[in-house]
Amino acid sequence: MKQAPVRLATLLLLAGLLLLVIASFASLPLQWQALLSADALRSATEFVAGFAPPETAPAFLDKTFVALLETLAMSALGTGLAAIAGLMLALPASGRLGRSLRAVTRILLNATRSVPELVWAAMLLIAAGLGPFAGTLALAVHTSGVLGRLFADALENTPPLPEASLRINGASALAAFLYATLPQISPQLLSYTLYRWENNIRAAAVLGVVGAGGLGQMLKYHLSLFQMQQAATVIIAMLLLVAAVDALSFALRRWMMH
Amino acid sequence: MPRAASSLPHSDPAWPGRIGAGVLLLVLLWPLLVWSEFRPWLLLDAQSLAATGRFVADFFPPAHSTDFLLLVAQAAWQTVAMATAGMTLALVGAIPLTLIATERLSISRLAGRMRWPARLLRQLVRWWLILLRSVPELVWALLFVRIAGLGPTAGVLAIALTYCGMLGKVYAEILESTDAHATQSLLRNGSGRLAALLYGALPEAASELVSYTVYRWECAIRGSVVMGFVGAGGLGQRMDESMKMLAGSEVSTMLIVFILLVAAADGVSKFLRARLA
Amino acid sequence: MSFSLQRVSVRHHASDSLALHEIELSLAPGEQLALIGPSGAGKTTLLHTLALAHRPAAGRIDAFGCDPWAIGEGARHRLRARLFLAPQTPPLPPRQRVVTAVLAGRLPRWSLPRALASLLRPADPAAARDALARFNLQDKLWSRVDRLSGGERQRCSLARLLVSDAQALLVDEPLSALDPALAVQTLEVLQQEAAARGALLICSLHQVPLARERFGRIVGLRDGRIVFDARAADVSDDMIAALYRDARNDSPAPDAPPLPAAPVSRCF
Amino acid sequence: MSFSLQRVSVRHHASDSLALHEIELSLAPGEQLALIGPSGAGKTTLLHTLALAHRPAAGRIDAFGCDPWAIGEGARHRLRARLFLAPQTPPLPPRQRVVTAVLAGRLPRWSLPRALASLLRPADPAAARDALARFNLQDKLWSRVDRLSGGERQRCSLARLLVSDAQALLVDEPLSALDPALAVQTLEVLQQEAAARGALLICSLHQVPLARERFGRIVGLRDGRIVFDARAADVSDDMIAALYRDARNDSPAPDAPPLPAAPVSRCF
Amino acid sequence: QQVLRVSAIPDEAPTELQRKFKPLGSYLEQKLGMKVEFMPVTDYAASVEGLVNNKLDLVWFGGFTFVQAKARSNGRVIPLVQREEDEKFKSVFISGDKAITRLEDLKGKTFSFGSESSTSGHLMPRHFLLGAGVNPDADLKRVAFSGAHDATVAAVAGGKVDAGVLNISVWEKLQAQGKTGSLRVFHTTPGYYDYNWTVRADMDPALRKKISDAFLALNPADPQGREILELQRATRFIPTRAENYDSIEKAARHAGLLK
Ligand SMILES: Nc1ncnc2c1ncn2[C@@H]1O[C@H](COP(=O)(O)OP(=O)(O)OP(=O)(O)O)[C@@H](O)[C@H]1O
Ligand SMILES: Nc1ncnc2c1ncn2[C@@H]1O[C@H](COP(=O)(O)OP(=O)(O)OP(=O)(O)O)[C@@H](O)[C@H]1O
Ligand SMILES: [Mg+2]
Ligand SMILES: [Mg+2]
Repeated sequence: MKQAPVRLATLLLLAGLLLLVIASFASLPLQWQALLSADALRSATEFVAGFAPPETAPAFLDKTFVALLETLAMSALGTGLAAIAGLMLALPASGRLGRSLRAVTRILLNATRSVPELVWAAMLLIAAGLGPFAGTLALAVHTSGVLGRLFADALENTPPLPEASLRINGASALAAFLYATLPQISPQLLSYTLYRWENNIRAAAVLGVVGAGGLGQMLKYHLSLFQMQQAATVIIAMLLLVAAVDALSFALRRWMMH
Repeated sequence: MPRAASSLPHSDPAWPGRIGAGVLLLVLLWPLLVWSEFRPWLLLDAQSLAATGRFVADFFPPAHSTDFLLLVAQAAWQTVAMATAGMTLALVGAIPLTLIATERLSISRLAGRMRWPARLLRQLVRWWLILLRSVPELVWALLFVRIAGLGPTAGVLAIALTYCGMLGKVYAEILESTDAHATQSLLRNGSGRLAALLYGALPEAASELVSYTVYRWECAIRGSVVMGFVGAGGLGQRMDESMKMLAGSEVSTMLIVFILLVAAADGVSKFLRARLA
Repeated sequence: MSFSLQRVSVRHHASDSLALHEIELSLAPGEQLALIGPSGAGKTTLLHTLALAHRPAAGRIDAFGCDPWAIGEGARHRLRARLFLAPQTPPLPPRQRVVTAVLAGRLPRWSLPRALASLLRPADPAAARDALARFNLQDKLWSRVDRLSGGERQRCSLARLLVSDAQALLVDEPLSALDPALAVQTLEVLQQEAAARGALLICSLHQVPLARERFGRIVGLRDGRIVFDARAADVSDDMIAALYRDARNDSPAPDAPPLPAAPVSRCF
Repeated sequence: MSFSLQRVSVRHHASDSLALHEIELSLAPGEQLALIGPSGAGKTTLLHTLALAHRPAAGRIDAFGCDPWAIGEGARHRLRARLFLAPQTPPLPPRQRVVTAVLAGRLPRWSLPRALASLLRPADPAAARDALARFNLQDKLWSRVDRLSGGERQRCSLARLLVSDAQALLVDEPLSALDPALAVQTLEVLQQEAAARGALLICSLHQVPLARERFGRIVGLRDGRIVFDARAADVSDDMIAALYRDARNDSPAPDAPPLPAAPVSRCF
Repeated sequence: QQVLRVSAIPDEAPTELQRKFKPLGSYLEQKLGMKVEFMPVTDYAASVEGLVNNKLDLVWFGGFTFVQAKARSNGRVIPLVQREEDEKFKSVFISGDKAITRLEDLKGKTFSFGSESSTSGHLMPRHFLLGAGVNPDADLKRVAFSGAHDATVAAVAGGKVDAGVLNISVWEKLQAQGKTGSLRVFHTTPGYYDYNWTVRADMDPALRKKISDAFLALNPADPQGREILELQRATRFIPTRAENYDSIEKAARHAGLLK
């Protein structure tokens, strides 16, 4: 009885990855013993205790609320634009419109997401000026690259039968995609989009640097000033926002799947 | 037996809901546009176009002095090493959490609702994952500076915790998006949860999981700005400096390194996905 | 070791009508039984209920001497390992290899490390091969399941049944994608296997002649109700015709009155 | 409008042996033909080849007067719109609604905006309902396809055929999940529809009696070769027995000599 | 062998800081007879946390960061030495916009501070702005934090913001390098105490003495001393005391940056 052979190339790659992991740990001067000391625990609890109680002065809460709305607007809009662009890029990138277009779009997607949000922010800052608009665009551009790639991979991994059968019957590529593959992967697309939205809510550094305000800038400000209680309020606001998106994601997926 | 022209079917029961959702979406969109000062025509303004042009022109040619390239090479390795170490730790934490959080693998959900202790545990894990990923990396970094001091340890731990939260959530959702049939059939025949996952969902989800994991690794490389905060160096820190100084040619060199790293990651992902079948 | 349903009703999650109405069924150990009925009658639902995959909306199940919905989750799950359900559509994840798909039938009795190891290198390919061989499919041992023809997939999912060690075999339309000769052969293998194990065998079938010829007992299901439950010898052509005739209220016969619940003729 | 295959051989992507060997087949417009043969014979592969889904490894196809593999991709794709393949497993994406799944049969003649709009609000639910009604499935118009029983899913995918306007209907085992009464009804609907359109109808079937009774021409396929291609009246029980007998070399009969390629008896 | 862990607030690019530190490091190694390790960070708060939590031994702080470290360690840090220039340190407000000539003109404009934790790039400018009746949080159109002094210049020169503020010593350095283009200073603040080298109070007094002696002994006359002092942009180092920074602490409380 012949065993199917495990490909040598696969073994080599896996060995290579293992080697990378080992080399990474070996080359970094990591100090684990510091983590296990009693001092570490004391120091950590002290740090965490510093956040209590969160600032609840009405004026500060108002300010936080405004920042929360700003963050919500920037992240939602940025993610929404990116989801649309990402889906449009994912179609060619998943090879549905031919091999050459696949290669070209993949390169485009790679480049867009290789450039960190910070760099996009700086570039768009010059084009769009200081403010939330530049932040929104920076998020949108970078996230398009990310979602485009995740969507494209998800498309490639979907069971092909329903779409293939529509194609065989003469439907156009796009129509077959819309009628057969989209309903299969929509929960996954939705989950990626909402998850990127969470990410964008936390994209503090970017939005702060472009003076776009929002929770990110507030957090950096208060942490830098060691105003831990104010920072705690901001973190809680972020946490609520992320939890709300997580709950939305959960509810939408449940609604879709059941 | 061709039927006589049937009376028109009662209308689409989902249509009012769809109209409602559409209207709601439009109503919500408006304040978003206002708050984010959404004015795309600003981009086409001649002056901003010129300014952008100047900035981009600055990117060429990329900086390529030997010193700088050496510096970048060293920073790139540091970054890759920290990203890899952080991801490895994140995976170690995320995999067990995923298994708990995945509802699809619940035995009690096979028929009807989950039992309450299972629901509670699952809910606790979900909250824990939310906490892990919604506490900003900067806060983790400050915490670990206190514990482990300046240097890569703090950075690696900050990555590990945040990414653990993200991986756990996304893995669970990927597993839940797979076709339920194979897994459920195994569970119904009495296999254990983990075994059912391995034999039922993994073949379908494996490519997606690999694709996402590699993508996260890329993110760890790009997100190494936080490493700079804690004095761990790396490309993120260099990029941050060059960006602040508007040193376009340096930025473009580093962007090229990023693009190469990302392309390499993409290649690994593609290869693994093709072979994992 | 016996199995019985007492006035069991089942409702699907997303549906507001009952898929099964007050089903009464008692099954002796080692019995072999065919389940027939028109499409949408509830055959699949009934087999799933027997496999403890649906919690009844009403009624009581007695499986191997206990009420599976009164005991704890863990105990119920151990009970499931004694049952084997082969679903109507082969539950084979794309991209998996046939050997792995078949050996998955062993999962209930494997420890986790064993299951994990077998994923890397199949633990008992000989057993999988033997099971496949009984369905003439041994050549496909190392193929990928999505490269099989329809009938090959179906037999692959039945081979999983052979490697399990369940005491009750619940098989949902095992012959639907098989040619006539293969259908007879396959059914024979299933019945031999059940007999050898002394296991209960329930097959839902659309091949009525085959059911009448090869099974001792036949249960006719329609609109979620048992229409008859009789020895094969006692099933008349009229009963069969009534079971399938005019199956949907709005079939050609105009203004047909709503179907009255057919009386259940129980023969033992 | 005719269709013919000349010495067509087909190899599956990942396989190194031929799935079809030098198939010769010519089909007149409006003809109705049953394709029978053991599991793994190549029925599905042949139907896919006719639907222009596999490029032949050798041989020539003549579809509606041109060689589809000699013309451009666009032209070939327009040709596909004149063919309709109903696959063996219903190609229904989970979570889609029945109405959308059925109306997908209209896609080849819809413009993209039309297709898009119909996703939001089904363009012609009445047509979908009528198509479903011919299979007694109109109640399920607004249900989700993953909440259908096996037979309901199969009929739903056939309803898609009815809303298309293809000139050649290639149907792969349309009756596998249907009860006997429904199988006859369903086949009748398919044949009526083909006759009304003047379309070519090819059904692969496992129900041999049904095939012999209701089709004028029967093609027997085995091991990727056409074993016979004859008028139904000319097909003898022996031919059927030979087609299915001993299908795999290592079936119970020991030391069976390798099967000689059965001579092709062409009758017209 | 013991190691002296040294860091500095990232008021300039960390590579620049590292370059500046190199000769000083080897000088200290030689004087103290122990290994000296420099760890650059990009976050001010991280350097404060590092010192307070015994992960750093000697840190170059700004006036405000020193006050923060003092508050966060309950007064258990000691400033050792400072540059002569730091006794009368100043910030400059810069702009490329000709219409801006006074602090009051900033109302309704976009403006960039340096880092949130910077004395000369944020705290003191904010203090003086408040003094001139300009509340940055309410009166300016939009406020950004560039993160570092040289970055502020880049931001203003790049047209990202109408005006900015940074410390005078970086400004002078950039001016000398010709990197300031058409920008000009429209306001210079009065002098205040700024930077110092700080250690924890629990450091061995002998070592503490050795360190401050090493700094005080730097002499512009000998080549090594000159190189170090030039890089540090100092004429010489002088002893300093915690009380010198009381006025900064007061300003911080006044501006609401310290609670
Ligand atoms: N998941 C579900 N949600 C809601 N209704 C369902 C679901 N599955 C099946 N049904 C409905 O329950 C009824 C019985 O379905 P079941 O699958 O048991 O029929 P069946 O006898 O197996 O039919 P077939 O021979 O076509 O497989 C059908 O009317 C079907 O539409
Ligand atoms: N995608 C594929 N890759 C490789 N081999 C395949 C693939 N699909 C089918 N085959 C093989 O080709 C042969 C013919 O398969 P085909 O699906 O045409 O059979 P079939 O006559 O339709 O059988 P069934 O009645 O079981 O559906 C079989 O041996 C099968 O294993
Ligand atoms: Mg069924
Ligand atoms: Mg087939």
